[in-house]
Amino acid sequence: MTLEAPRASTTQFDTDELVINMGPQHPSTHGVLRVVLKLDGERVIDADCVIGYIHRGIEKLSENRDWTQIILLTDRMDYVAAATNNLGYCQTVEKLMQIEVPRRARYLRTVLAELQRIASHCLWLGTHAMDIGAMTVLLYAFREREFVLDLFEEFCGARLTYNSMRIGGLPLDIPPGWDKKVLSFCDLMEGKLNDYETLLTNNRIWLKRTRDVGVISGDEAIGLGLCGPPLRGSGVPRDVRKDEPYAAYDELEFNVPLGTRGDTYDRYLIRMDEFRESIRLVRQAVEGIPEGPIMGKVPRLIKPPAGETYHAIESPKGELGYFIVSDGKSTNPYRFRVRPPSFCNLQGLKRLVTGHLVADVVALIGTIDIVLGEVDR
Amino acid sequence: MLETIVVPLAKIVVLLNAVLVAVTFLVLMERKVIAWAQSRLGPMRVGPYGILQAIADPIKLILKEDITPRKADKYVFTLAPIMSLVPALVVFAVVPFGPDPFYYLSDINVGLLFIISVTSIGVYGIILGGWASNSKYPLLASLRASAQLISYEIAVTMTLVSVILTTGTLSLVGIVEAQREGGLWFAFVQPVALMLVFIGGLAETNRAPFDLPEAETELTGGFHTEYSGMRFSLFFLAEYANMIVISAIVVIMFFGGWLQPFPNVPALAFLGFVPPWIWFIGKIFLFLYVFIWIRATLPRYRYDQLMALGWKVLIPVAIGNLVVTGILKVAL
Amino acid sequence: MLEITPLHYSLLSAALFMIGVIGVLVRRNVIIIFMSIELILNAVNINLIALSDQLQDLAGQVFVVFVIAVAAAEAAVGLGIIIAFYRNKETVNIDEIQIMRW
Amino acid sequence: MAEAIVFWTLAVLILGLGIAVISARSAVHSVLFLVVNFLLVAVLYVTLNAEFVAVIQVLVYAGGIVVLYLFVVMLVNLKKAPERYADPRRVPWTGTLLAGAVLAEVIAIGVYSTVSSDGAAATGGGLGADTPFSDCGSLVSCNTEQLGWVLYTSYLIPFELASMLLLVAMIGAIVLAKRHL
Amino acid sequence: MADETKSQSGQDGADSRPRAAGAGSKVAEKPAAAGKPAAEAAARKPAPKPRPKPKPKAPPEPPKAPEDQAPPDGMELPKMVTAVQAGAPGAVQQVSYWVGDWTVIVAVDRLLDVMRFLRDDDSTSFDYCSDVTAADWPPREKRFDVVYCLYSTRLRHRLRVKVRVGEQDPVESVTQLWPAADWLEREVYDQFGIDIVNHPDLRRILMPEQWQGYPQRKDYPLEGPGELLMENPQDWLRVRNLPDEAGAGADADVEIE
Repeated sequence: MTLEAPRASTTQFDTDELVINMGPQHPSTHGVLRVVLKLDGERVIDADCVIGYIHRGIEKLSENRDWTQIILLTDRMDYVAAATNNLGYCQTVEKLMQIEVPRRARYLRTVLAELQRIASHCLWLGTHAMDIGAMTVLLYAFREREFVLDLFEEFCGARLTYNSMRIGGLPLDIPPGWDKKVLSFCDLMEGKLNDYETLLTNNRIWLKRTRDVGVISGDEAIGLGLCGPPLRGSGVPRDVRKDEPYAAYDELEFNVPLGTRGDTYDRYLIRMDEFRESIRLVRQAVEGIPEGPIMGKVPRLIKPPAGETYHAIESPKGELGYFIVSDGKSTNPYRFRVRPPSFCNLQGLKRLVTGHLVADVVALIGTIDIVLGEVDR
Repeated sequence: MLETIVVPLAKIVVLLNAVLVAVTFLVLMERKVIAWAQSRLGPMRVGPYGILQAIADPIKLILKEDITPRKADKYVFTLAPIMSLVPALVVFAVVPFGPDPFYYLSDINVGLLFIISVTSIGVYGIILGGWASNSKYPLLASLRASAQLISYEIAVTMTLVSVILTTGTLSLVGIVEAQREGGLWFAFVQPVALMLVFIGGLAETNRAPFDLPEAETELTGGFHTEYSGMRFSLFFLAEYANMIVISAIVVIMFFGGWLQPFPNVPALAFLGFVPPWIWFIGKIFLFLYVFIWIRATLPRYRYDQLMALGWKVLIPVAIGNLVVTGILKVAL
Repeated sequence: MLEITPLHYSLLSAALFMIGVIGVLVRRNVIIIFMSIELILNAVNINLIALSDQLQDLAGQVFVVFVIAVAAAEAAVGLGIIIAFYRNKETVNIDEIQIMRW
Repeated sequence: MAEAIVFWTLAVLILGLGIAVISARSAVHSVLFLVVNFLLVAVLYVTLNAEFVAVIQVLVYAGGIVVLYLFVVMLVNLKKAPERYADPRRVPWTGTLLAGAVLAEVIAIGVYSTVSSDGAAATGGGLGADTPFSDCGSLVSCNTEQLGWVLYTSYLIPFELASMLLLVAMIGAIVLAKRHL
Repeated sequence: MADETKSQSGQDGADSRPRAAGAGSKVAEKPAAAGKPAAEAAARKPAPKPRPKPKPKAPPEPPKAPEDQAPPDGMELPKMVTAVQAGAPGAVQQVSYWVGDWTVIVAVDRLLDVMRFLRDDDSTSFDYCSDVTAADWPPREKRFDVVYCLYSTRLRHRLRVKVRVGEQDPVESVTQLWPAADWLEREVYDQFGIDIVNHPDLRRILMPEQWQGYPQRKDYPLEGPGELLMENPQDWLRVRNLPDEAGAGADADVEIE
């Protein structure tokens, strides 16, 4: 498969340009994404993403909720990684209010965030492989994701939208024995990862479908604002956990896997490595959970002083940023803005698919790992 | 009268019913095998271990509303599933299930060519189905499918020629007899040809990893996106009947049809207590199992890669195999 | 009427041939004209096969094989031309295909 | 008797479908009629003991060439009636009359030749006595072998030329149809 | 239609709290509106008829945009800030520091200069545009803050750039510097109606193409009949704020749903 640059203009006589709508009802657009593809034969010459089908106005809505209630709304953005959304929001508010979070809570938050990354990557792996036709991996990955959901359920009672953090700490301490279960899950997951890799990593068809598909250079990826695995796949060492450490990440050891070629296969490998790094992080964090309180000193009425801040964390999808403005008077934010990683990554889709074939479009939608709830908010 | 009309008719009725029932259970088998591969149970609700699912599925399909899109070409839309199913069933006219004339409908001296040519007609069902739906995705899928079928047909035919070269007959019964006389299944004589025919067969039946014509994640449903109810089930039947056909061809050409393993080895003669048709059907189902197993394991090729595989790998290898077979035939 | 002689086959062939000729002359869609030519070739083939059977001479069948080969070549090149032409002029109407260059 | 029934049925169907091919409104329908026509012609070949040619007819014509036609029809899928423009100089019915004249001539020749001679004698240059299939008896039983033998002996050079022709046609078609070589 | 709108204005007047009027409003609003008696509520409605309706939330006094806090005395300006002050003289109007974030406030007409400098200069090297967003402060004459969050993947530092613009002021697009800004600016246009000029493809992004009004503005009506909101929310505003329905100032109940 040679990657030829999109032709500047098709010859004026060309007549078989075909415009097809992929989505919003399409099995592999991962929700209600609609991609208007302009095709020359099977080759994509232009793509336009139409989003907003599940725009719920979460930003506007949040401006009318009090600070604690918003945690619940953040669950609904990236609904496959609700805990990291909670984490990003709570940390932003803590930054605004300059609240010190106890160390135990920070460790637990790290455990939750990394478990969430495993769950989110499981979902990504399953759907991505399914898009490329490997249906068994989907069920395997969902099976393991189920274990993570069980852990979350035991921790906070919910399986999808956890509402699992509070400003200043955590609402609940972990149930007894939970840490053991987490550790045994880590052991299990490591074995299962080898299963996935057996099915995919050296599979010739998988290689053919992903190698050199959607190649993007590091500079271009930075310019396009890609974040998370798509950015690291192009070899840019950018991970918020390392660059601007939060929670307990500065006390834990982990590597940031980087790609070299910036193609779909690299992004796949990176996420597979991130599974392992997450497991490593979870192990370290669980083993290192200190004793102590789980809530910091938080005023009864949460009312940050007037001011604004932008705070980012590394969600499974990439840099999840919150820009929050408080007017210092009311008990709700004056402006609540989310910088959704899926949104910014989806922006790169047009660049990625141009010049590729229709079948690659689904592979590329899969590789950027979007959740439409987060794109549309 | 009895010999010329009643017996063949009775055979046709039995054969058609057997094929159709086999297809429904093949669907169940596929669901079960894939479920086990994916650590699931598969259908469990209808009957013990979901066995009656094989009956429930067709009933559901037949009872469903049969929708014709308003802008579809109505006649062609109805004709397409029939054109797709009929060739798949016609092929069974020459498939020998056993050594005696009792086990087959007819043994014509161009049997293999007959199978090849009749299956090549099946492509019309797919093209016309996609075209008559008057919808973009099915049209794209049907163009893909027909190009795929025609390309792989060349490779398969070319490979089968090398088998014909070994046997010197086009009659299917003759081919099996040749294997009995040679004492070896052709799988051992023509291993390359076996691989080529099997891969080509996967592609010709639109099975994974070549299931592009119905790649639901890319083209939503393939050429039968607009079909529902009875007409859809005809396409469905055709696909699975084609699987059986390809398995039957592979078994006849390379695995000795109804012969037991190593038919001339006296030590294995005790295997003769198994009737020939059981051997034949057993081998067919073994291959169907491999079909399903592959589907559960492999991702899907991309269209251009599939064509490249067909034209740049399979066809050259098939020609090379043919040349080598020819040279060996002359030399030995 | 009940005795089928080669003449019957010749007549069938002639009639099919005429249908093909009419198609070529009457229709304006190039593709259908091509199909009419295929009909003509088939008419010839019927004649050849019938006579081959009658004379017990395989030359007729050999000829049919060649005719089919030629038909395949003709279809490939002819349809290639049609595609190339359609791409440039967006028509397959033979009456609009009248200039030698564009 | 049986032969007559088969022949007349086939003849009527073949001619009817031939007419349908040239008169169908939609080009796709034309192609469909053409396929069925070819299949019936193949059946006619079988009745004439030309099994191999019959199978080749199905394989190459119906399974290959006509699919190509169908492809092209779909590629240039014209929702608008393709025949909207007629060259004013066109006089189709004269052509039809001419074709009728040709048919009449063929009939005349046919009738004349049957009346004047009692069928051409079977003086075929077909199988020499040295073919390995002399035990086959008639053409019926091992038609394919004999045809192969003849093709690869007496007609070897034309056969190879035909393969060259196909190669040239294939390259020509690719050059014509591919936009960006 | 008019009756319906009036009766709904009742409840709405009670708390002119902003509420997301997204695509779902059509369904969500109606049952809520049926509740309260129209007259009572209408009586409490203030009558700010001009378009920039006074801020929504705290009726007694408009929420002044909080000051951008100056860095505490003695705090040294980081190099990136001094560099931009030197590199684009006069463009930086104000430097602000709050909870660890540095912000420069830039004149809107110099925005592109500053941004280009920030991207290209070695001491700043902001090659990554994290976010582009805005905030609406209605009573202010330059009611919008357009905020650019920049990050440098080489030097690993962050800076926010802020411009203040009025409703009609055009803002130069930064897509030529960071292609990443494309969708982000489209969202700013979509949600705030800020005029971004020289943007390659300025269209609605989250809202439907034919949507009227800009949902993230503070004066965007939060409740009302969906059809009217869809067609013209400003009409709805006018209907709701008819002078004869004006009463005493609304109370500042911040009702949480």
